[in-house]
Amino acid sequence: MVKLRITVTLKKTVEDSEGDSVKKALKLLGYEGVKEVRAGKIYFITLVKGSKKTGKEFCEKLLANPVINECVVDD
Amino acid sequence: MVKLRITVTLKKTVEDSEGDSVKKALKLLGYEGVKEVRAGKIYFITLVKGSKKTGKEFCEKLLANPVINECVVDD
Amino acid sequence: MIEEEVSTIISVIGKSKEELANISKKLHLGLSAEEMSLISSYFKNEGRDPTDVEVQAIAQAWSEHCSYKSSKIHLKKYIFGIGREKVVALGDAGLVSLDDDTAIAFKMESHNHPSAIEPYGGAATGVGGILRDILSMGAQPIAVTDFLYFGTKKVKGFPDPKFIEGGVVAGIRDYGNRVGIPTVSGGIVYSEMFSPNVLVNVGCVGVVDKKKIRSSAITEPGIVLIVAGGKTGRDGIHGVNMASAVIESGEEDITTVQLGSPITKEPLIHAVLEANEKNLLFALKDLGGGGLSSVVGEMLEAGGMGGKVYLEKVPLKEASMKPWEIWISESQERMLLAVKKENVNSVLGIMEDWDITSSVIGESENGNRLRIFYNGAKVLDLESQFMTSPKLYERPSLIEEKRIVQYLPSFPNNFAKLLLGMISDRNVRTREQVVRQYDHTVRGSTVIGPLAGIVGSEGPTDASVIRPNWNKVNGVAISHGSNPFYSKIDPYSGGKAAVDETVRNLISVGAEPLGFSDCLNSGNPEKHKVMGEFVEMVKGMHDSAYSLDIPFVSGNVSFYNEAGRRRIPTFPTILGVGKVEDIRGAITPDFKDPANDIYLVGLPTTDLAGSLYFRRLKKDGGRVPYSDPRTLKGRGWNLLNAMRSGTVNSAHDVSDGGIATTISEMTVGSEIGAALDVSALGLRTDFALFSEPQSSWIVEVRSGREKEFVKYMGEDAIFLGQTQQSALAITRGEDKILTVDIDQIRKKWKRGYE
Amino acid sequence: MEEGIRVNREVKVAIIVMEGTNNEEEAYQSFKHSEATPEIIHLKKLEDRKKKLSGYDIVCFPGGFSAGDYVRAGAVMAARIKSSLMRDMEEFVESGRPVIGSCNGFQTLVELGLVPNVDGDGRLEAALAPNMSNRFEARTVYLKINRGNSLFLREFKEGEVIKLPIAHSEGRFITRDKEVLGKIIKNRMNVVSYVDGSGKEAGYPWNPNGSEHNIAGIANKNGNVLGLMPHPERVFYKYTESDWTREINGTGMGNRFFTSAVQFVREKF
Ligand SMILES: Nc1ncnc2c1ncn2[C@@H]1O[C@H](COP(=O)(O)OP(=O)(O)O)[C@@H](O)[C@H]1O
Ligand SMILES: [Mg+2]
Repeated sequence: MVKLRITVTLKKTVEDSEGDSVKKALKLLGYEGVKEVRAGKIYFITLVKGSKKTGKEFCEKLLANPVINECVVDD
Repeated sequence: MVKLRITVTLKKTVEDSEGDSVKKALKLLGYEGVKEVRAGKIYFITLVKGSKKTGKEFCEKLLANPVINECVVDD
Repeated sequence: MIEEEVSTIISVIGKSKEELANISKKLHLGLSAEEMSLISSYFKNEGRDPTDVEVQAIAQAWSEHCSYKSSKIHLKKYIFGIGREKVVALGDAGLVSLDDDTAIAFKMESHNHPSAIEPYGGAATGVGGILRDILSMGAQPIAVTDFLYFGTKKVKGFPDPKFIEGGVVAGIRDYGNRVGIPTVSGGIVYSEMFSPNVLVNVGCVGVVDKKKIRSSAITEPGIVLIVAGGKTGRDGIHGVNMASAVIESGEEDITTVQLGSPITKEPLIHAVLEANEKNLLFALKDLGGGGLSSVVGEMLEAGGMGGKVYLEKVPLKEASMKPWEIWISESQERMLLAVKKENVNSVLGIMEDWDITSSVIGESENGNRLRIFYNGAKVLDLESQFMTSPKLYERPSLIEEKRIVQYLPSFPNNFAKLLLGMISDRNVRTREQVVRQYDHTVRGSTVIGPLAGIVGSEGPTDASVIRPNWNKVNGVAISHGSNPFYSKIDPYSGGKAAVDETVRNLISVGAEPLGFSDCLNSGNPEKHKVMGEFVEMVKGMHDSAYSLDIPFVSGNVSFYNEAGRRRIPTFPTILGVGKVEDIRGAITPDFKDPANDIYLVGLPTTDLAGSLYFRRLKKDGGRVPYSDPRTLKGRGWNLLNAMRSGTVNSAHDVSDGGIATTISEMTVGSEIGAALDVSALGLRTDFALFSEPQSSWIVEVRSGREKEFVKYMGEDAIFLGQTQQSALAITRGEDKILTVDIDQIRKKWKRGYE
Repeated sequence: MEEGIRVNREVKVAIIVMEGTNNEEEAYQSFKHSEATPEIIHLKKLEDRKKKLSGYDIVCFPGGFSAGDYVRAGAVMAARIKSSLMRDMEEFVESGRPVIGSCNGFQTLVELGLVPNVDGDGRLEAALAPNMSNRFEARTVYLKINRGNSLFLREFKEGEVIKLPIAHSEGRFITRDKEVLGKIIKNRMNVVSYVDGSGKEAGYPWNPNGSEHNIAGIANKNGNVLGLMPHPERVFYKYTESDWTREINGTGMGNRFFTSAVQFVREKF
């Protein structure tokens, strides 16, 4: 059994409205010291067999768009 | 500067429709060995100052609904 | 004079053509050597070389996307002059009249190139941009529309078509749903012709009190310029230049990718409309292609004014931006408001109330020069007229004479199977997997949406109807027409067919057509054949619209859809709006009751080129169906009168798959079938059932009103049979042609969904 | 279809919005056409104390995508209210005056702990999770009315089956535990439930999101707060119901929710 954690975020160069909106909300809740929020998606995937490479394939084929996303696979 | 990583997922007891649909999509792409996919959100938060405790407060006040979510803070 | 610290001087005076071309390339200006020479001689006259801000500004204004330099001559000749007396106003969107007080503002636009690179953001910002065009007229958006063309096979170096489709639909969904404007109409065409050149044509319709229509012209000095909405960033720089060239591969320059921010736009719509309602806006325009540069220039030029702008006052996302970047950035969700001095504080106050960033950035002046400053230094000083009037091209065109080869298919032996195949065809079957992801009831004014019929088993509609004012009974009908299959064979007839379909769809719901907007999709206009197709297309559109006396009030041209060495056919998507006098009389296609008479309004044809029937046989031959606008006008308006007098229960226009699929679709949203005899249609049975005659409808007549109906329609109505319970049965005199259960039809139509 | 004449006492409605709230127009019109006096109020004005809830008779949280629904539907709106005006909100609810939230407004009420609130301690007892279909669902649904003591449902017959539009991607009603669900049912707080055309409980797409016990809408114990995923404000008139061309007579289904509440205020306050 292989467990992968795949994190998909927006590239630094792409504006993150979700992150910005969380930042704004936290500020309004009184947290003045929030400098930056970047939001992303995370997938915990259990495979009968496979490797980090399989995870990379998932990024390419389904989970991320290379034009805007970064996709990190951890095992 | 403090950097927090906050991961919000559905509790194990709550059916994860997004995870299920990713699993289904991966199967359609020919990956038979996918046993389980759980999907979640991840926030990378930079604070001028604060700690893991501040992150926990973010979970409680905004990022998670305890009825369905789990919220993990890493620094 | 110009100081060097904040902007770079670009040396163009005395340079050779070759050197000028290189400068254009290096700075991503997208200008030809010839255009660069014009710039060079302009500055020779000024006695100095330009700054980077100046050349970038000119390049924006002169891009194909902003200037229509390859198409304008033809648009002027064929499109702009029609039905002028029916146009209420022209601008970022065009306006026609709904009633004494209200005008309808509408426009279609393509977002093809951005969507090919990043489908989600490309489609989302397409919706954002078209909403701003409607807002620019002071109008309240009431509907968003999307016509999409997806490829069916993977092309090396480009993303999978499934991935593109998912991204485009999600982008439209997430943007449209979040701004709270219903996405109610559109279309989807699947064809190899769109691999890998996906097309995303989006439209928006709005309404405005005629007394509150705003123009974008600044006609007085001392008018203050306010930028409101999103902040300005590096995103979207050189977007227009990109849309004016052929894409080489799937991955492109990152700075042009944007995702859009609907929750910035949503309050901006409210705030701008509130300011307009209170008569606080002198003029306004949206920031789209070319950014501040295009908009400030065009607003001043339109009113014969000059002006000055202070770039350091523009709210930025990134402090390190260079002046030229600020000036041409295409960051989303921004509007430029031109406001009289005494109203500035009120306008800023309204923005503040809605939690929107806004800032005064400059003002208009007498004269014809535009001057831009950055922290005290002058970085641009130009005649706005020079910027906004690029060289127009009458590019050479070649019209190919095609030989018509006839093709006669062998007579089908199983009509039921044939019909069910057509109903489940990708280009016919339900679009629920898409339209149910779009909120089509938000605003509580959707009288007819994309689906209608019994709850839980709805069928397709032809046009949507929105009731813009809860205190009135009239409605705005919205529909589209497009047939790239016909256009590919014959661009002239394809142009006419698109107009015909748009009008048919509007009449189907009981609406009188009022106006069109168009998205003209094409390839590289520098190719003579492509330009030839373009001219043929606009001629076809002209001939139809001229006969009908219905204006094109807005639109857009998208050339260079030629990625991966494959090019799309040259064809229009047309958005039409119409008026429903009383929404309580609006009509949907689902059959209403058994034992009612069914008529064909129209005549089947022997022209089958491009039809679904031939496409499924993978055959080509003969001509594409012929649309005669005079027939359309006669029949269509007679049918409209028959509808208004209450003789019609249900109506559906004949399109892909012909009479047989049309009738089948009418059974989907009801529990009712039909028993028909097609002998009266003449022709071979397959031609009678599957040909796609233009200007035709299937109509269920209200019981007891048959005579009246026939009186309205005269010889244009051919009796086919009656509605009945549960099955669709077609005969030809004594011969049984087919019998299918309507549950089976519904199942086939729903294929791939649920 | 004419605008109604104002009768008796003015009934003031606070329609609370922030960026991304986008159903306020139809909510506004629905109240206006129910002879009330609605006002659209930006949350900022309440936070800044420029407006106070106590000046109103009805509070309405309209649908939409407040703050883009980016964290979780309704979460940002609820967090802001909790941090700045929860006391006012609670007082309003305790006073017995009507509070309605549809769609995003329902999500906000749940996140605020104002419904179901079976234990009355304001702890979160429920959530609206992503639809089981994992996609946005826009369709008309059949709903069974279990009136309970909801003041919004006074004009319906017990057990009546009605049709309303839905349009959401996070509508799966989930309770904290069996106990909460049990109390909801026992107290007859599950006042609106998804059913099929014949009035029976059924699966997808009749239950469009996979809600527990087919719950589409829920009232608080006292009956003055109603949260529901469907949109009564979008079918105030018959002519915006999706199948009206098949069934032309009658008034809009949504109408009765609003007139019930406005009448209630006129009678009781
Ligand atoms: N991409 C889309 N977005 C919104 N509405 C759509 C889309 N595609 C189809 N529709 C709507 O669904 C209905 C049925 O579509 P379709 O069968 O293509 O109609 P037609 O054959 O009349 O062109 C129409 O009301 C159309 O406007
Ligand atoms: Mg049609």
